[in-house]
Amino acid sequence: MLTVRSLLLALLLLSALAVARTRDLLSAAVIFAGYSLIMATVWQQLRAPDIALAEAAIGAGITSLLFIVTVARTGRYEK
Amino acid sequence: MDDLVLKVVARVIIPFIQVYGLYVVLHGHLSPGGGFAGGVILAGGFILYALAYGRPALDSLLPDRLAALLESGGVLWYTGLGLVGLLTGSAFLANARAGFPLGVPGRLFSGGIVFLLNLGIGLKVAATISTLFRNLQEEE
Amino acid sequence: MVQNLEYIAAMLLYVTGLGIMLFHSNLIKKIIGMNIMETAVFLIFIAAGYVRGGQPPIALPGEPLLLPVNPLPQALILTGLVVSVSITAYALALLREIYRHFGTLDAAEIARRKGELT
Amino acid sequence: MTTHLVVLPILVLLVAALILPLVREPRRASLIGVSALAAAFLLWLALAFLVMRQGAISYHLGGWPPPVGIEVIADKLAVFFGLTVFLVAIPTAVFAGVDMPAEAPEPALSSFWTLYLLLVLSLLGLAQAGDLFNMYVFLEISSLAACALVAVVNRPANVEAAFKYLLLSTVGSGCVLLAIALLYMITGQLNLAFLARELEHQAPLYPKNVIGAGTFLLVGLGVKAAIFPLHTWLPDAHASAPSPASALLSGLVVKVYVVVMVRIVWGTLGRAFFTLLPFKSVLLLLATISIFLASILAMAQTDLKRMLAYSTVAQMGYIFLGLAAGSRTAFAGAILHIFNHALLKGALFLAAGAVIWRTGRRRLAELVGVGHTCPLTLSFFAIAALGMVGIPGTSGFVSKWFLLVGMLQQSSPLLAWVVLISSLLNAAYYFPVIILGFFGHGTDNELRFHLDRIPPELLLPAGSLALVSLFFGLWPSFPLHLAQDIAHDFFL
Repeated sequence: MLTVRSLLLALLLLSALAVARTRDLLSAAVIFAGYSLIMATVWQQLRAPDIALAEAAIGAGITSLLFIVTVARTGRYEK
Repeated sequence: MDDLVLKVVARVIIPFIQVYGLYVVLHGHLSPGGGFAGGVILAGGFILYALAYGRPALDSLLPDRLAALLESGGVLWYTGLGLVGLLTGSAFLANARAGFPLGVPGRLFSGGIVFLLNLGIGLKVAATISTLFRNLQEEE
Repeated sequence: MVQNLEYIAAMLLYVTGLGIMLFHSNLIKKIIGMNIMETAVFLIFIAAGYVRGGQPPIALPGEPLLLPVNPLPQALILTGLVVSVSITAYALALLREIYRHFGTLDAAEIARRKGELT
Repeated sequence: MTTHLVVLPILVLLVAALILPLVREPRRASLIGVSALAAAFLLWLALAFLVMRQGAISYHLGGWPPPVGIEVIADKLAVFFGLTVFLVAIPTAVFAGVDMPAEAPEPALSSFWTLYLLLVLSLLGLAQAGDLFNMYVFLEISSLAACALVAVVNRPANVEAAFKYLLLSTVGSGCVLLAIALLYMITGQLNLAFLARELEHQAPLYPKNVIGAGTFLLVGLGVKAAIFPLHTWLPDAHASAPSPASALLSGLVVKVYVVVMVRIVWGTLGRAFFTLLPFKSVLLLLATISIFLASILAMAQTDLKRMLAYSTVAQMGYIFLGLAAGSRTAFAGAILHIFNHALLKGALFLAAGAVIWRTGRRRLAELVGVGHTCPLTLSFFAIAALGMVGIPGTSGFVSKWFLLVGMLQQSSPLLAWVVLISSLLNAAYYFPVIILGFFGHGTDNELRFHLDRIPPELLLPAGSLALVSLFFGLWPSFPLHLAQDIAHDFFL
């Protein structure tokens, strides 16, 4: 139990750092989708299924989609 | 955006997405989820439709005017249900006290007002998220 | 200790998000940073309502809830999630207009071009 | 039935705001907007009457009592701020009905009215919220609606300012939410009354949580209320927004966060909080810097609305100064200043908007001699500006007088000097506009004196705000007594 949770939290941190590192905005958006998915699992671990469902639908689904649509219209690389 | 694989897969998947979204909306008072999460899933189906079949297809399915109507109507429905409680002499958003039947716990038609509220929210959220996507994707 | 794990992770995430917001001049990155920061706050809140070995706060007929986790923070955070997606969507819509007007999403570059405008 | 009055004004505005997106015709939209505001105002007056007669009313949403249910309260603070909101929002709405079509393209108009009503209802909701949950929801509605109002006009400066505002105010909301989380962690309550009761026992046990909550609360609300190091978004946003939106943002929106701060910090966190961390001293310091820095920057501005925006930062400084000075008189003065500054700044922005509508100019250098083209408008501007400076007989004088007396009672002459010197600074940037406007010779040769060719829908709102503030300067007893009652309830 403890290992699962610490692993998930470590993954969360890693993906946040990966978002900070990458200069490719499209991959930043995709990593952020992964981040949201891990977050949804963490919510599930914390016995918050409502939020887990919403996070999976919103964070991993809609928000990432909106990011990708915007990146597609404005240019892919950070200067 | 003229990909046969995408179109076929979308045609198979979209009904499942919509049914799941409706399930989450309608079972909001029984299981995890509710109007908001379910509405987003419903909108996900619409967005996939737009991605596979193009914007005009979505526009004919869900015209701007209808989306605006659903957006306002969903919340007006919510407020109206709340006002029922107020008019029956209880408080705003009162449930059983305002005379809504609570039904048998665990059944689909139970929980009184909550079921109806979720329905309004689900429709509103589905319309709003689709509109958001459309506005962002809009060609100039 | 078990609960502290979440708090520590949330704090680190908060700092990471803030760092992305402050040190990246690309506006899309700033919005992603903002989102990370918000989820960190949510994590703290939910962890505060968590009970060790608790059950989800959903009552099923015939099964009494022995030890539910606190549902109040979950309701608040669900609202927060809704708010954060609307803010993100609105910010992205603004970004589109910014790109249309300035032709770039780089904060420093925008500041320079705004200086030229006036 | 009468207790439903607590939620009815908000509901009326909500329903109107939801119907408005379906209305295509701009004239009808403005008519619906103004009449919804008027109806809500009448309901609010009835509520105010009720509260004045029988004291605070608590309303439980859905009939669920707190701590589980959502509590909406109508006490004197809520009623006082609500009256301020309506007194500014209704004239501004009338003004917007004519001014907005000139500033924004057609499709933006219906969303303008929806946002306007949402903003007003979120202000009422914030003033009435009885628990942190509700407060957070309305906090987010207000900041989103305010940002959207700035960007309703799609010009480069507007979009950029709105983005900056949105980013900063989201960080602010995040900080407030973090503060709520820290308080919730030790008390397990979100309802303000229950939280206050619980905190008395818990605060000594968990001082770090309380200190953290206070810091994040100060930062979060400080961003939104534009206190010194966190004010950078305000001049851009308030100067670029369309004039009616500027009046609303500068007059009301920044102040609602002061009301929230009074309710949370003074009303809930209480004495334990002030002993645990130097909240008041920090607030005093930041407020003093705010006042001086913003006044000096206001003098350096070349744009009329930008100057007014900087003046707002300075005036917010007075309010925080009065709250933190540690004297009940100064506290009442600060509360009164919320009311007075809302009316005055509303009048100033509307008058400025009318001048811009008529002449199309907003740079101070081009506005020399504008008193020849718009004498009435500039007179209203002058009345409100005199109130800002605090000339005796104007409403600004009353609140500054109470601030001053409070500081002297507290035997802190240094703070009294802050108020006095900064008033001179105010004069230094307001007077040149008026004097050059009336007596300067403009670039064009329109020296012939004639009355303003401005439609009454633009002239009357600015005039009524200026004259109402003048009235409350000469007969201040009503708002003053209300402010003193609030100080009696909340001062610590």
